[in-house]
Amino acid sequence: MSRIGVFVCHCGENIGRTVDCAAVAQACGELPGVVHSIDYKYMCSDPGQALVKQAVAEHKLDGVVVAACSPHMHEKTFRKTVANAGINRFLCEMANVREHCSWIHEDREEATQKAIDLTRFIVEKIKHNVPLEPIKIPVTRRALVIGGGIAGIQAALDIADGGCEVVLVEKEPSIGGHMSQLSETFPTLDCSQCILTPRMVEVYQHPRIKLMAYAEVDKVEGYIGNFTVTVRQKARGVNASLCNGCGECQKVCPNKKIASEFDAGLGKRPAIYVPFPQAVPNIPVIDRANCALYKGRARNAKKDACKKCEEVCGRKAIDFDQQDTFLTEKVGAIVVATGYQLYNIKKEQDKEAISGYGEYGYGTIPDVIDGLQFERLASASGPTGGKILRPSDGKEPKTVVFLQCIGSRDPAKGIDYCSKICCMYIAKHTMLYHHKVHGGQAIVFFMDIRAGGKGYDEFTRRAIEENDALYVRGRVSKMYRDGDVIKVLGFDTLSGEPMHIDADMVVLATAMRPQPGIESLAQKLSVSYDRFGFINEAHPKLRPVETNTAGVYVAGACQAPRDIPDAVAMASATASKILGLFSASELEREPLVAQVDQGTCAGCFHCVRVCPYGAVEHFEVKDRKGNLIKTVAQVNKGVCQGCGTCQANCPSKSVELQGFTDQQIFAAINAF
Amino acid sequence: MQALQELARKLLTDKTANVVIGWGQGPRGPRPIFVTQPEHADRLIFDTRCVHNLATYLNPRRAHLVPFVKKAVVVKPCDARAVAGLIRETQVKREDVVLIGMRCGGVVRDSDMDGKLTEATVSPRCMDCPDREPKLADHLMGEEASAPPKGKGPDMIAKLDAMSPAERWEFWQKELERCVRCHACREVCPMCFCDRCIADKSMPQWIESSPHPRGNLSWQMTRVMHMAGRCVGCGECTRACPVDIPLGLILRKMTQTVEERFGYRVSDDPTVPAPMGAYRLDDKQEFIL
Amino acid sequence: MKIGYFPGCSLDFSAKEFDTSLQAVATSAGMELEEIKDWACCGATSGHATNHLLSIALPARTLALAEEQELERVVAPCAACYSRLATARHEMAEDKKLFSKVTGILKRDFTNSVQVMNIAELLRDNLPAIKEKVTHPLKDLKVACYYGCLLVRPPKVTGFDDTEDPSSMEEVCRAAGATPVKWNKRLDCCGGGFSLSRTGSVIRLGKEILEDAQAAGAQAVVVACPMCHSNLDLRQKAIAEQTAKPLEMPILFITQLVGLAMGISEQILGLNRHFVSAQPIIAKATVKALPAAREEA
Amino acid sequence: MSAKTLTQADLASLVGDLVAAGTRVVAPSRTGVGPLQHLDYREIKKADEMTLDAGLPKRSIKELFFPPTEVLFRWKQKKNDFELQEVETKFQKTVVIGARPCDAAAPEIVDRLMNWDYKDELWNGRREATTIVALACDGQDKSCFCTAVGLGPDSTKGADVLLVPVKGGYHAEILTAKGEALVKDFGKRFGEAKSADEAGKFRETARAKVEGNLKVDPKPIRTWLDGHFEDKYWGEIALRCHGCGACASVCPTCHCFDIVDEPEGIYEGARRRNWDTCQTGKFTLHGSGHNPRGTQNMRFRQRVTHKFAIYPRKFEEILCTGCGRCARACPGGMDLLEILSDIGQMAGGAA
Amino acid sequence: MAAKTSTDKASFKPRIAAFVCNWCTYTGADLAGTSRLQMAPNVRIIRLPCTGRIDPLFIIKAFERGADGVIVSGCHPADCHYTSGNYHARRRFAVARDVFGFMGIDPKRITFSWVSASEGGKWAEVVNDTTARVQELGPFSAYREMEARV
Amino acid sequence: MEKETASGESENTSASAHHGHAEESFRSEVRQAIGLNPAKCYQCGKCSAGCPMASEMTLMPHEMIRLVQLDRRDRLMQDESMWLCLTCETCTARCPNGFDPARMLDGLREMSLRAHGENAPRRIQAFHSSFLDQIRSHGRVFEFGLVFAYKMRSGALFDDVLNAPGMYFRGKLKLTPHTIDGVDDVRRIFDACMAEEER
Repeated sequence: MSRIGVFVCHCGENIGRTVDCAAVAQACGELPGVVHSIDYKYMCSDPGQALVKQAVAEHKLDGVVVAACSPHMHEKTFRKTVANAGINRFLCEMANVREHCSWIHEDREEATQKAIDLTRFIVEKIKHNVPLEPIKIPVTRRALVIGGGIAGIQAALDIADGGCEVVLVEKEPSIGGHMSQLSETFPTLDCSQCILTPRMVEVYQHPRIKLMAYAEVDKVEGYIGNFTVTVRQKARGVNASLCNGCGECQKVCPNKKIASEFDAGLGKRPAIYVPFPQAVPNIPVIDRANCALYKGRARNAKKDACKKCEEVCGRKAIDFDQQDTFLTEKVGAIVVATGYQLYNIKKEQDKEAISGYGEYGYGTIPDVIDGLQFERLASASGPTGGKILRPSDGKEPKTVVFLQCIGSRDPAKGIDYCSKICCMYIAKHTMLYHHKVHGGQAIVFFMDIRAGGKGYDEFTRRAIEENDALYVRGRVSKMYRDGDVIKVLGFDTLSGEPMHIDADMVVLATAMRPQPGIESLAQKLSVSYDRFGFINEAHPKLRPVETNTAGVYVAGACQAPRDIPDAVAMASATASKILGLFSASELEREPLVAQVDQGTCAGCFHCVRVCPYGAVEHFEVKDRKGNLIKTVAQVNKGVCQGCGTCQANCPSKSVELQGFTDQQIFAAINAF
Repeated sequence: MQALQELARKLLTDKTANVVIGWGQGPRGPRPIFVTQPEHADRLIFDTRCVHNLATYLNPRRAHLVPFVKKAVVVKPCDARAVAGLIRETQVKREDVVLIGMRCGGVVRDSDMDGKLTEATVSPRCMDCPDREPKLADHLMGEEASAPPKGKGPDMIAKLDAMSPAERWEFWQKELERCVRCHACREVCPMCFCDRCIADKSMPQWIESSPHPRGNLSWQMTRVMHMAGRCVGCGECTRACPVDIPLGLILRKMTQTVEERFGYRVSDDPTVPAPMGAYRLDDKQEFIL
Repeated sequence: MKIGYFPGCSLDFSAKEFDTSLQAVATSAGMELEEIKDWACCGATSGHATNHLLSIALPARTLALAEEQELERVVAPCAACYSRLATARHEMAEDKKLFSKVTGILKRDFTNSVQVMNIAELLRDNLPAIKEKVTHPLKDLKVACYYGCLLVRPPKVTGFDDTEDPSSMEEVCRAAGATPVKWNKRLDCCGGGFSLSRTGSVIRLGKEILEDAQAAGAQAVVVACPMCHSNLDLRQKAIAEQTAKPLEMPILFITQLVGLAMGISEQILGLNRHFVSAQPIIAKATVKALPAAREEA
Repeated sequence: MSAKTLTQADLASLVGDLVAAGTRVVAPSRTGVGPLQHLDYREIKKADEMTLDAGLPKRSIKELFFPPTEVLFRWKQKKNDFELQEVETKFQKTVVIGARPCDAAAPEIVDRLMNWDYKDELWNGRREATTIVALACDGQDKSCFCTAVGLGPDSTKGADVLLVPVKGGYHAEILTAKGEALVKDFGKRFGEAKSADEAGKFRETARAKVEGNLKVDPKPIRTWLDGHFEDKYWGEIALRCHGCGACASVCPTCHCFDIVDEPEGIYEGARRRNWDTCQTGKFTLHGSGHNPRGTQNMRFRQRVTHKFAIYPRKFEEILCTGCGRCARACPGGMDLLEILSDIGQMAGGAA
Repeated sequence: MAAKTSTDKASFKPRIAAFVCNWCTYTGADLAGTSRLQMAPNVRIIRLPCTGRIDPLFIIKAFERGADGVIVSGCHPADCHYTSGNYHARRRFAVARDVFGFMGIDPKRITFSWVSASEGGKWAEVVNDTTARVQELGPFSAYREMEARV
Repeated sequence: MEKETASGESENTSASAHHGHAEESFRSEVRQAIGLNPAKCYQCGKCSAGCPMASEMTLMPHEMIRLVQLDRRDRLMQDESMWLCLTCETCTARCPNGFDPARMLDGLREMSLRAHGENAPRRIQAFHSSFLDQIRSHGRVFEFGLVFAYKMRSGALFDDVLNAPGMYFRGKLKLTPHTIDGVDDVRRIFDACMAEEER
């Protein structure tokens, strides 16, 4: 027979006002198995907890039910209390008679009856609770960072500086990400490359960072503390261990007319290239889609068309036959920092809901560019050497129109959210433009100026007050090319005046979107993502850099639109979380995981199909001689997160989720 | 028929199979027989009275048949769907069975009837069966079959759907009142293969074992839920029910729901994943607030 | 397959040439048009500008009649009629309450199952048949395809072509051998229903449109709506009073253009009914029957 | 004993009289419509609910005395105290009309068991309250074998009154005191017996028809069963058996039961007696996990052996009335006639 | 008779069992509490980790135990704490709802809803609407009377 | 805190009777009547930027929506701008937030007419009523009759006189009306719709 204690809390007046706590204690005292039932003003106070402890000892309780607030509030508190009193903490449960009862009802009789019911459910449930011990898992003190932008760089450096090894995987040939493309950064107008390049070099030289550029995560298995990650090292066509980055190959490459990704399509690069001079690692890759040799091979040409790079390479580093290789890395934690891409106003979009902008010509007007392209125009290392010249004819634009919220805050085009950084960088653009083009007029169409950051609002004000940017509040309805100019049909909602502008160039502050392919990466990692593809954090306020999968963290613009300071702060936060995780050689997990009764399991493996975490495995039951009796399911306790979907789907009910076993729930329903 | 017998003889002679499970003549029409000797292969028959789903005998719970290991089974399309289900759910290894597929244009309601297939005699389960030949089979026999006759009489599902919930309740109470909980429906079902059925679980006992309407309702609703997306529509449960409860109605209703909502129809392709235990992000959810 | 035909009030008379040219083209290309018996006016702007329910119920009656004639699709050549029919269909499909209200008023068995098409959609969907019948391709004729508002807007109602960058009319003109020009005002409004009540606005808008078409090098403007036609053709004289030199821009219904390319007589196409004569450009565009050899190929 | 005549009209009136007198009347009756029609023994309120000419009902009359589930007692818990509530063992007076002889005989056979070491109050209570008016049978179909177990389509065993169809009504043989009482209480419905010959002819015809189905002698069968517990015959014959227990559900003499405590919620509940069958694997499963009847062969052997050897050894009665329901109900095509015939042949060969 | 029914209905207090997930609906109900949103007192919450854990048997058992209505509620699609438990639940209950309905259980007695942790107001609405709906349907005595017939 | 809420609520119920609170506001009336939520408009002005009639309006489309949001019924209903809408749907097609300004103006005009429509320019109103009268009496629009009736109502007797003969000679004006068979059907629809809208 059980020996259960019931403790009913008044929570001052919070519960006591509408619930007759004494009556609840009395009614529960009548239940079979309950040996002690009292009410008290503040159960969570020190004297309240002392009452619980004392009762456990005095009445030899083997179950404690606290009828008080939400378990989300104080379950930990009371479980600690009973543990201190010497019984297993999972023999303590809470009945929620505050949030779910006293606070939402006025009728005292009804509320009291409901409180009795709720407490009775828990009393019956706890009769089937069993002591549980935390699960201990060994930890591999090594982290994987996916993405080598500023967030990934920061996370890698912080973890490595903290003494743990890091594998940094970047899919482009060089780390640096979008930040390396920027001209200056708001609100200080530092040169982006000047502050970023040293950090990139630091990564390259760090003894505890293994940098894998031009590589992608192929497969992720395992669980917190024990991930096994397969990385695909894409074939560069260049032997990285031989190359010394002299750059001769790039000079001799005959095809130099390829639109440069780094210059956002405004500059050109050869078929064998490093994305930009400061690239890390400074090892070129061969762009096989554009290299004459590979194109020839694809056509089954008898002879290789061109081997100029191979001929000129003194170190014999060119390896045309190089293949993709797969490497396996063991890590204990993973940071996702894959960053963003910009909304493309073209009609062909990657998601059904996203439609492009027909009224702006679907990207057919050459002098309509996006923010990153403007960065390249403004950058001293850019295709124009830092001069603002329009792409179509190289003329200096005298009137530049900047449009904010392109894609952003535009549900009709498929994106509802605010991209957060555009207000700031457009203000920066107008300043850069003002400095570089004398007599030029910048006109900004905006909806709201969102400049909530240290020094941010001052920055936008400076753009308006001192740099002559004309801010027009309203959206543009249509743009079209008319001779030499772009007709921009807008409206100033502040004056009620139409604004029909003949612009020389238009810059679109297009929305930030997660990188393409993020969904498949998220699926590999079992982390959830929103309908735009941004990775979901575990809690928007209190667990902003964790994900729903233990051991996987998120930093930067792959979680939501982020500016540099945000991305860096998140990256450092993930590092601190991971270093915390790595501070012990074993980690403890709540034992609320599923368990299979291998005696009754029929081996249909419905559980394997539904498990979101791949935590259920096949297990062969053998007799003493080693003959296979049957194959059944087995739960990997390290991986299981305790959702219980397997149990609901198990036809013979051969799997039980600890803490929510069928016995426990059945008892609670039966007490209804 | 001769081809079937010859094949069975060959399979037994060259030890491809240790037993051929098929139909033979019994006192009340054709019934399952287990041929282990090549010389007995001529006992095998096949006609429209071969109603039994022989896939049931592959179910690993039939302990007395396990020792045969390699079994050859004569299957109609619905039986083949059951074999596929057993393979899909890892109860049977494909390489352990030889499937002798029979083209089928429907069977009569009971093996005891004369074999003439008419609107009045066709088994209800055949009426919406789309398969004329078992694609999973290793050997395909029999003549090209045409679609079975459409059954006569009112469509009971439509009739029940048109009723009010209270009327439906009344209907099923009358039927379930008769249930004696022998669980014959479960025992003959090829897809019921749990070592320990949930209905026999006692800690906790979700489903009351007593044959009162409450326990009976729980049992049937639970059974149908467990068959969701798995029921092959062979109708064995209905045929086995000693008190003639129209269990097939509930299963057919469930099958319709699964098809409407998830576009899934149970097939004899074991590689097609079942609809339950899977999901689509855009599954209809008009019933959820 | 039979296609229901809803001519609408304008085609019934003032834009009779749109009707005759459409009938001629349809017959030639093997499209079977069946007029909806006893159709009534769609209510046009006046309907939906003043009584929403009426603006749904009037087209709903027509759609119900089409259902009674067992037609699955209805073509409404007038863009305004098309818009009203398509909007009514869309709104009733989206709003079950509205649908039941309307069926209550109609007192007819009505399931709202008829599809509504416009002329550009109809011709585009029948391009192979049309191409086959083109005997007199309009080589060297530069045309400006004018969509106006209601053919492609709003997208949730129309949906047969891109709202901001449509191409169906251009495809049809190309099939007729003409060369569509790129221009900017092809989606702008001509002033539509204000032709009588606010002529000044119509003239202002028409001027902008025609000037843009002319600047783009168009020799004619091709329309798919009787209202656009009358606003650009009938009002061109008044527009010209405000321009430096006369515009002399012929306005052709798209069916007339296709009809010309098919070698259908100008009489049947009703080209003589226009205020701005199309004769000069027709003469210029080398209209010649194709050699028989092509048909074999 | 005595004989009477009961016309169709009088039988109908008798039903009315009985109902009016507060007696529960049970008779074969159809429920449901269309394809879902069932013929069962069930309580009727009016004579036209009765269907006497549609053959053997799907289920036997066993459940009138031994329902599929019955409450033995109820309990309530308060704190650590339990309060028990007994069930009623007196039952409403009942007359079964139209029981087939193979059904009527069954309770009398099972009476032996129910009054052997423990006198079952619930069974006996229902037996005492019930008068069985049997109806002679003209033979259902080829699965009937009542004559092979010492009964017949006109057997009077277990019946209080036997009705034999004659023109316009029935020839009624009054067999027991209960039968006499019925005639006495409703004398105006019974006329003078006048069709004994016609009834005799009916009985002869029926008997001849059934006898052709199976001719065996139960005695050598019993001997063979006693000596062939491990015979390979069981392994062959039971291959097709699903172990579903449909046979036991419809059997008039199968009487195994399971006792379960069924809580209603947590603080109260009932102890119940439910039908069980030796055909399922769970029946003999030990708590240890061991099962002495591990395979279907053993379970099926149990069924035959119990009916034709064990029960006769103990009570000198064959636990079978030859109704043939098991053969009709079996989804796997098991057939008791065939098995008895096989054994009969093997027994003959052995002897 | 009619009068009796109406008074019955008026005095009838529905008993409703709610099976909710810990992360969204339970927390949403907590929020309703902290926001002091008054609601009908008829609903008794039973907390589960995820809608994926909710078995249709829970609903059956609740009716057996005298519930007049049942609420099943969890995270909106894409919000599941365990990424996909709610999608599995959605399929499961889509079928269960039809099967239960076919057996005569009025679907109006069962409410399925997505209530996020921030939708305290929606939770109150679900509770009130369900209570009102079940109030209108009257007690589910049919379920309770089943056993009495044995 | 709780006390405030409790007392505030009870006051609210009585207050609403006096001031016509949220329940009866113009914006909720619009929402009710037209089925669009005016709060959806976030005043970006894209509608006004693309409106072909904006240059002739005193209130821009987005301003009209703003006045609804502000419950400024009178200011809106006294202005003729809503009548200048050509219903070309440009605003609706381009609205970034999925609002439907064109439909809203349709609805506002309808509301205005029900309140006697003083803001409707005489010519436009005259055109619409002449047009609908035509449908009502013949089932279709009889263009010559339309022009004639419109000119009588609007007083614009001599505008366009120049074009009439031209139209006639090009066969563009028919002088006799055609009345459809189902004209009674159409009239019934008119009556039902008018009655329904009155409610």
